[in-house]
Amino acid sequence: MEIEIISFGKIAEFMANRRLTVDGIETTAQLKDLLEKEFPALADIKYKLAVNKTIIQETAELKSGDIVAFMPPFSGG
Amino acid sequence: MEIEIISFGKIAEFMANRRLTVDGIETTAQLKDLLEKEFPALADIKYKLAVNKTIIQETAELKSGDIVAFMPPFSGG
Amino acid sequence: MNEKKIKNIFVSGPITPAFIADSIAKHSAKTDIGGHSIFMGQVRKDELNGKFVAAIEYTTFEEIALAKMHEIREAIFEKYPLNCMHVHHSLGTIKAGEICLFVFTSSAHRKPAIDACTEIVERLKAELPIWGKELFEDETHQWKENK
Amino acid sequence: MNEKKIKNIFVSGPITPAFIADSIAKHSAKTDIGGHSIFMGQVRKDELNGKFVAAIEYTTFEEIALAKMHEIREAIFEKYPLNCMHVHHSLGTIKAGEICLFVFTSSAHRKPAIDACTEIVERLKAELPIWGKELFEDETHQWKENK
Repeated sequence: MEIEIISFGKIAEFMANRRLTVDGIETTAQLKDLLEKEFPALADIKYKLAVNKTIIQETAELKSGDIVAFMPPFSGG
Repeated sequence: MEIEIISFGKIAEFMANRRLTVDGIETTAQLKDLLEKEFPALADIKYKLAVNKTIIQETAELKSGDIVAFMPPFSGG
Repeated sequence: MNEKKIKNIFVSGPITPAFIADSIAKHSAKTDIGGHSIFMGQVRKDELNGKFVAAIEYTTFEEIALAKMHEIREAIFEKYPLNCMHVHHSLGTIKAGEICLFVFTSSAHRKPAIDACTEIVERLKAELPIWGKELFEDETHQWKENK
Repeated sequence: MNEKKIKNIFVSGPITPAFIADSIAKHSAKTDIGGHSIFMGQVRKDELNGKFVAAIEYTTFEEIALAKMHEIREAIFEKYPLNCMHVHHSLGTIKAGEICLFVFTSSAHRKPAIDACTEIVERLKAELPIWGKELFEDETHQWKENK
């Protein structure tokens, strides 16, 4: 299936937005594992995920066409 | 002895500033009693006193020339 | 108490948005400030038995008020790591909708600015000899009391 | 959630004192307001190893930020008896000394305005996907993190 990855802040510095065609990836937890292997810097950041513009707190199921956002710690204000 | 009385807010509406020549008045408590008899409306107000520009919490001794301020509840801000 | 340090907090008439803007703008050179907290009191058009408050006329016992405010200022600077603190209170007739109190605190981080601002407002209302006479549209009045 | 109600809190560039003054002035017609509380965030010229922050560049995930702010707004109006609530946050490059956040609450009495303003600032900093990139004078940078 195809997943769109978007990233922000310092994550965007090493992991650009991209479309991934992945097999055997069914959850956000699996997606995180995959990307943390490809981008070791990601593993050092306490980031949050949003799936299709909604922030998720727990692991979520993924389906083809989903947009997953990788968001480093917020620093507004 | 001579005491100067100054008043503020709603107290000033019925008890104007004045100089009093009083005998047998030695404390602010006695002065209050005297003025509450002359101005019964004063007794209905939770007022504070200042002697010579310092707010007092307890009864204070008076001496000739003192300025005593009668201040109704504050309502600044 | 150092008499020279006593600031006059009183202004004649309402505090204008332009005055507030000017006060804010003056802080842009103070680049160690990270947070500003402001409280403004505005005269309410309260209703009493069908009559509306048109304005509040403020008077004070100025010498006591300024000495007390000086005391509060020292205590607040002692308690909070503030960069700046400004307090302005109107005297005279302030119409409904106009601003009669402006408290402005600044610090490196938000919490001291916010906490100091709140504490100044509380203490000012409780401790400063200032009186507000609510003037109704029909020229009657009643004396305001802080709760 | 009613899409039409979602307000845009983002402004490009710094929030100016004139903008703030204009916002304050607009409330003079709302004569049931007695207290206004304002919080402003200002960019600090922080030092790191002898280098100084010249500016912060703010970016956001706008759709999530606005939906989250809408949620916060609804919760705050539910919790406090407010007359008004305004929130503005800068995007883009904001220089040290400039204002990047403006939160403004108004109510009949001071306490709800003050408490709501503080809570909005806390929630905004914790929950809105906004990122600040601190730009040093030598063109290096570091990413800000809220505590």
